[in-house]
Amino acid sequence: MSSHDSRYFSSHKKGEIAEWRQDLKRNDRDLLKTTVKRIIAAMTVGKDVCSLFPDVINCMQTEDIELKKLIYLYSINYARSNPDLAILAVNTFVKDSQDPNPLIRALAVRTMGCIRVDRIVEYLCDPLHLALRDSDPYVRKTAAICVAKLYSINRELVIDRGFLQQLNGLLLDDNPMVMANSIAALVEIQKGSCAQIIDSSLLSRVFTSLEACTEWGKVTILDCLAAYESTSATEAEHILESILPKLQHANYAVVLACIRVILSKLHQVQHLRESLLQRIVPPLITMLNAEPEIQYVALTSISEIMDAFVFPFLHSYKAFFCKYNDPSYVKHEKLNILVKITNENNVGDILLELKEYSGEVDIEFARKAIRSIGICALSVPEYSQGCVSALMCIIDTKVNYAVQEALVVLKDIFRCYPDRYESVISRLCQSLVSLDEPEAKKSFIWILGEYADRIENVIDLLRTFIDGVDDEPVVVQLQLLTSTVKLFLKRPSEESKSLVQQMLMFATHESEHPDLRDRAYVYWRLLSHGGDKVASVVTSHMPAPQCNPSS
Amino acid sequence: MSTLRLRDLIRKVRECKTAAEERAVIARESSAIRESFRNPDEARFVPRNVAKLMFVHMLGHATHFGQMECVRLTARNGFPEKRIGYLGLMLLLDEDQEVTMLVTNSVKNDLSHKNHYVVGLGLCMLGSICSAEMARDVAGEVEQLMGHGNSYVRKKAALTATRVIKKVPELTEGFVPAAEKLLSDRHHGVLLAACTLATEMCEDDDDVRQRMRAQVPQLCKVLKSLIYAGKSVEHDIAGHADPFLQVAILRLLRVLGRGDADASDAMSDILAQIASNTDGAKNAGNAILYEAVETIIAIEAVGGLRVLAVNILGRFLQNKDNNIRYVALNTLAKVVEVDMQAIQRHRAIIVNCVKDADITIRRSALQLVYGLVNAKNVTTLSHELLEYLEVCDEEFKCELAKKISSLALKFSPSKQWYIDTFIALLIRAGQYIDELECNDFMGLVARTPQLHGYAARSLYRAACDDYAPVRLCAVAVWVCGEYSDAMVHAPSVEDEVLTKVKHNDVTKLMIAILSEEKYLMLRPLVMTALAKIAVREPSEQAVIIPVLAKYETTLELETQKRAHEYKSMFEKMPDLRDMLFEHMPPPEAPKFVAA
Amino acid sequence: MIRFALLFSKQAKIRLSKYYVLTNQKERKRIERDVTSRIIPRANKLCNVVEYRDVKLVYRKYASLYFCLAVDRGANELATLEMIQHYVEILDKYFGNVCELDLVFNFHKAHYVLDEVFIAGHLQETSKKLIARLVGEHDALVERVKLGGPAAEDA
Amino acid sequence: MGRTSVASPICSSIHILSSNCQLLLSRDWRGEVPSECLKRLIQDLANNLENSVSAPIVADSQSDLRLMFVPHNDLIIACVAASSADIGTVFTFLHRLVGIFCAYFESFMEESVRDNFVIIYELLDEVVDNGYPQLTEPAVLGEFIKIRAHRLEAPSLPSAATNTISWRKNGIFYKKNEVFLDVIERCSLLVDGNGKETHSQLTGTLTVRSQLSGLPVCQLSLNERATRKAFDSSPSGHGFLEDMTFHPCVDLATFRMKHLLCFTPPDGKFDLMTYRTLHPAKPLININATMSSTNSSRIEYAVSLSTLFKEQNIASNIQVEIPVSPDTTSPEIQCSCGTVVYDPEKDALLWTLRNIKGKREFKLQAKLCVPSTGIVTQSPGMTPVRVTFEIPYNTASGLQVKYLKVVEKDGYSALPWVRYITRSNGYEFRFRK
Repeated sequence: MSSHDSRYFSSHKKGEIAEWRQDLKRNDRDLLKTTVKRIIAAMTVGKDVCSLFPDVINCMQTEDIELKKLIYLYSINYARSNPDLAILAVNTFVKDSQDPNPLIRALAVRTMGCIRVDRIVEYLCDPLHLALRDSDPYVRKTAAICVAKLYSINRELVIDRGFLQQLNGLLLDDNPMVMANSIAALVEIQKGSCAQIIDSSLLSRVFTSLEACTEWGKVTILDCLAAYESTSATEAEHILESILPKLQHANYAVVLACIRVILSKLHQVQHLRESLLQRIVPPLITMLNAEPEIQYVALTSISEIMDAFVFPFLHSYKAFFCKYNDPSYVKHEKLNILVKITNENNVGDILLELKEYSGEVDIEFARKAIRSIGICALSVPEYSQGCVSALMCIIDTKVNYAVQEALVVLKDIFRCYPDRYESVISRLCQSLVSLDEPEAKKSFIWILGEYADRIENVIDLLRTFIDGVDDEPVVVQLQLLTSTVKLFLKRPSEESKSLVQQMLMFATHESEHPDLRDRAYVYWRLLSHGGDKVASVVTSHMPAPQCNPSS
Repeated sequence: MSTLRLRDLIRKVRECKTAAEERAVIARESSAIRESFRNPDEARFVPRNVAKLMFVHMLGHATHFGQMECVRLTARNGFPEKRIGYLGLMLLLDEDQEVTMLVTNSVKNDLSHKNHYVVGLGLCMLGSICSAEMARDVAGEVEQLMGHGNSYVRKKAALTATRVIKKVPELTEGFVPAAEKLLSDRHHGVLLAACTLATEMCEDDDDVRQRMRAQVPQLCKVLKSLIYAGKSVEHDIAGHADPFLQVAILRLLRVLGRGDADASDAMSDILAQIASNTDGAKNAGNAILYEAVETIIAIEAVGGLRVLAVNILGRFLQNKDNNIRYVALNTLAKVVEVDMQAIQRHRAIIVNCVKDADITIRRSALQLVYGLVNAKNVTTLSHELLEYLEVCDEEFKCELAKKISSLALKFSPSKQWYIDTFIALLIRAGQYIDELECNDFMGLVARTPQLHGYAARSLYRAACDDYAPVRLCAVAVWVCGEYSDAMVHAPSVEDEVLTKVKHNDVTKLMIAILSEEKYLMLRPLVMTALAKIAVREPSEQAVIIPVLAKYETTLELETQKRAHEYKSMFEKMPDLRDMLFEHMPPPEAPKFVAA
Repeated sequence: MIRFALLFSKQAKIRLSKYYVLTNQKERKRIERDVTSRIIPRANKLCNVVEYRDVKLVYRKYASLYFCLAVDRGANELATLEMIQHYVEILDKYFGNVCELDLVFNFHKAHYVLDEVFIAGHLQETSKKLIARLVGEHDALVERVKLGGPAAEDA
Repeated sequence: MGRTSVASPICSSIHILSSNCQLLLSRDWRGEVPSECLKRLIQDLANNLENSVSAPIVADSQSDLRLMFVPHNDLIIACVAASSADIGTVFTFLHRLVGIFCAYFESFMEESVRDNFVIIYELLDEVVDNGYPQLTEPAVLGEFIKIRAHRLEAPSLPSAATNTISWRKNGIFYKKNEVFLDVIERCSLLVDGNGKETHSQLTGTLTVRSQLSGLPVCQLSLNERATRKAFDSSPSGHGFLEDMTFHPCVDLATFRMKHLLCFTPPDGKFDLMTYRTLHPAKPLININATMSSTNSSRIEYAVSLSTLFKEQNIASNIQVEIPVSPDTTSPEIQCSCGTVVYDPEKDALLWTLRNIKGKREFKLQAKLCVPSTGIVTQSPGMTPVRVTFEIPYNTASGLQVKYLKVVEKDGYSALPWVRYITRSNGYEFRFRK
């Protein structure tokens, strides 16, 4: 649009960039610093201040470390778009890498590694060699990481110039941070694989490092130990013995890494399996008191472990009950776990909780709770009666989505326990609200077909659906087809026959859905040629479904 | 209790550093306001409290408890109370609520108020919240006010009427005489309002339109006076006399001229004058030109006028201003049917616009390209669009995929080409192709026996990819299941990539699909396909029947039912099974597809 | 017609919102988030129209403020741009060199002005001078009552 | 937990966003995150927040990258990393990062990010290198990255930055050497609508504030009962401390062998040890709350509170938070003790009682009005009644400190102080059915 817009609401200064360029050229230290700060502020909010590159780089040679840091930061951001100009900065970097102050030496090496311009890399080699041998551990630890940076820009250079050997040497450095960073760098150079960093001979050395190392270093070392294939059961036991105390570390990342090591060695120490698994439970449960994100991590880990071993957690099932103010992702994870942990001893308590959740305002969560009640019924047959009663209570509430969800679940219970709960069907038919979800419709229509001989007004009910079949989604149409055929076979009459014909005609002549047409043609052919075996194929009881709580 | 001034509340909220702090301030203040409302001694604070609630509402917090107070304010006598009361109503109320009943009463009183500003307030509120019920209640008053002695009331009443007839279209008839009268009003605002109302009335009502056509000469006269009369500073924008009014008249003319040669003829002179004399250097001028072009295109214009319009659009298309280019693209899309040649001339520019940096431009260009496609250029254009589909933004893909799909269907030069294009589309944008389109595709394949093998083999190759979209697999499962015999035995066709497939390979693909979590919903489909394969190639039964047996106990109902039925059929009726699963009769071709 | 009008800052703070069609609070929040997040990141040179659901968002940026009108698909976008300018110029005249803070503290007044420019989602008056006079008279009417008695609008 | 062989850098980039998902500050270390990808991730994040899908991880649809975030005040601190990065490490680190910023800026919020972006960049540079966490001890960072220091002279590196004892610097001196130990226990409880306890837990923290010179070694001994479980590897061990974690300064080997906590404390305040018990003590306070509505605009509450702990103990600062509808007016309240106010900020009635002895019972009754033109936002009664309280001079678990000794090579004598307190931490009671 035209420029006269700026007349209104104008508060902005114009031509900042030009102004800053002027300010950078003035020999005023304080002004220089505020200007660079302004430029960085502009950069932070996403404004393009790239055009100032040569002017900013010009100010690089300064004694003021704060200013230096800012300019370094600027150069990291824009060097890649100005590779030619970035060369100008190299001299300063090389000079700074020999500064008496280790902080500045490290800063120079660190920044140079971040610039990722191929042409600068050449100049990095000599300072890096020196830095790796630096007397100050702070510089060495920075240099170790820098080798990994260099490797990602130019791997030949790292191999040719012998940086790998130097890095391997640093694994034995007596400073914990240097050691931790060297390991991290080596792992990265091996494309993130922790295998083969450690061999048997290094083990005792590694244990010492594990003690001395920073907490983040411990995580890396533990991950390497988890990847390490121990040569014997005794060695595995030895490793476990050494790392077990780390389960009590205050840093959750260390604890989790420690658990990973334990799980990776379990197969080698069968006789310790139970007690080891008992050991990892308490720290994981403790994490459920931490920040929600940490809880989430703990819950997903527990859930994964449970796929293999549920027993260690059985006593702690109450820890997975939801608090009303848990974030929804925590609640969902807890539900996943509750479903897995349910057995005949705890199902009563869990069911009460699930019922409580089924009335929550978070509809997604409430639905999942209702679904979980169904899964409980299937996984603990002894308690299925309780679950059915709970579901019937939910249906009595007449809350639309809850009723529909409960219906879906009840259908599965009917299938798994044939001839046990059919008494509720008439009550069910009475309290139904308007169904608007395909899954719920499907379930109800299935019930109509399956129990066609017991439901008084089944023909009327099915007819209402068939009259509106055109607007239903295919999944509902498919079920309607099957149920109508079943109705006809179970209650042959003129009425049911005309319903079947109506449905078959719709599916073969009005619908263009190939799958629905296929099904209809198969039924049609079956009904016309199948003779008396048809009923045994279509209406016979199916085997009870196997339920797998995880799916 | 709450005597905090609006200004102080705003300041307090601005001082909040976090949303939580803001919520707290608002919660406290809202509670104080609620208490104050309940206290009869604080009636004089109600206006300020309502003002605060409007602010609270703008921030997105609950204010429903203030609605009744707004109604009470409008029922008070003073203009200040009414003014803020009505504003509060417009902001805090939505017409669903029972409060609106009470509002109707007080607004009816105000519509007959002696002060025309008060009448204005009532009309303005009705223009903003007016349910069908209210519309019926106030229609008479509004109609009367259109003849009010004060132009301030007339223009407001005319525009409020647009809302009334929108809510209750049957009321349109009653407003016609008043509207006709206003079209000869001298006041610009009233005239503008009258044009707007007339346009709204004519758009959906043939009778009214027919009747209004009598106004064309009058409207042309007004337009002419606007163009040729001397400058009036009051309504001038960038050298154009009241562009808003010009645009409104042009729009009304469009509605009246559409489908009526006489009316069109009567307006063509003035349209030609505007189209050739309006200066397009500024936005205001272009707005007029644009409206004139739209009108020329819509009415029964003579050839010469139409050429003039298309030329203006050609100029627009080359304009540097993106807004102008955008409206040009949009308008050209409307010309497509009548004047394809004119547009083909600009094809290069248009195709380039599909790749513009601005999504708005891209979208309208695409719309236009869609109109450009014909049987001659469909292969090149859809090829280009398919390539673009790979690189374009996610949010754009859906629309693009739909377009390609319908174009391919409409103009396909051969069935083989269509099959290729549709599969290519499924691979690149499977998630955006809707089920009905897939059904049409499968129907078309079914009706083309000579390509059964070809289509099945192409789909088989595509479905073997680990990342094949679900939709693609759904189509592949059905086609490969139904035509596995053709797939294995039918000779290859021209230009086909040679693929040797055995029944066993198809079975393997089906089993692979069963094992993938992401293809869960395809399982029932696979059951039927497996049953068909087992019939087409009986040696496969040894592999397939155990698979059916496995799914006989799955929790998913439809899959279980099919597995169970099919397995029983194989076991209990060996003499019938071939007949049960023989090729399904293809569906009839839908009417709109060329056979 | 205009479905809604929004005025917001670069930080996506809503300064004024007016809906001419029924829209509940939840829906408004969603619209306001969608609209701001679609418009604010757009570069200056791009065109001033964004298609959104079944409407077109026509917007103009003034320094750090955005004015946006959502209009029907068939509306004249260029004329809509002029309407925005029309309203802004009136605001400018009314407040005297308007700035963002004026709108923050006097959002209700911006509404009063808006209601004299648009009604029922349509432009009602093309004369800036007349609108300025009308709003001025309303204000004067309020002032008069204020001096006369206690039942004044003191917001 | 399946991930065993890959240790990725934990972040490619860190971003600080406002609550409406506008980028405030970014630092990219590895150049692996294309800007379109970041845009997509942020857009998805915004959508998730809008639809209250709050999972703390957003996966990119078109690459292997994920965005992980923690909200803090009105900010979102996010990190983008490859999907192979361990989420446990990432979230632990992000929380640590928040901790560092909080330590630096009195409160860490949008404004502090805008005002302090230079310091934040500087900190990020020191805290992460190439995606790996480096120095994350706020105390040590504070030694050489200062907010308003006059920095003409280049600062020198503190020895602690690379020390083996990274948590303590050399040469600390106090005139009066003292060490304070607080044993703080937190109880949580959830009672359902039938009055049945569904969940109950007790966690404890030993918080130390040390004001000691030189490099002292402290020794702390706890009563036998408390520590037994830690050494009993058999699962049926009946010590009451189910799980303990220790500050890195604690020598775990000595603890295993001598059942003694030996440590060289950081200077100032820190958490020495945290623990959790498996079989928590009986409820300390019980609430019985009911809610009934006579018509659509009046709701009545009846709440009774009883203290179940020993009569000689005293609970203090008791506050009962009774959730009410957000558009409540004119509460009429009667209670037998304490004060009650309606707090619109929390949408609750707050019932405050200063000090109460054990084995007592108090009652409250309230009638509230709600407007009849309300939009029903939430069915009332889903949110439980909450109680907060503390009981000083007491641990609910029975844990006791036997002794706390300070040994230093200069041989000064130091005064140890020990305090006990039990607090509520989520004591919740659903309304009775």
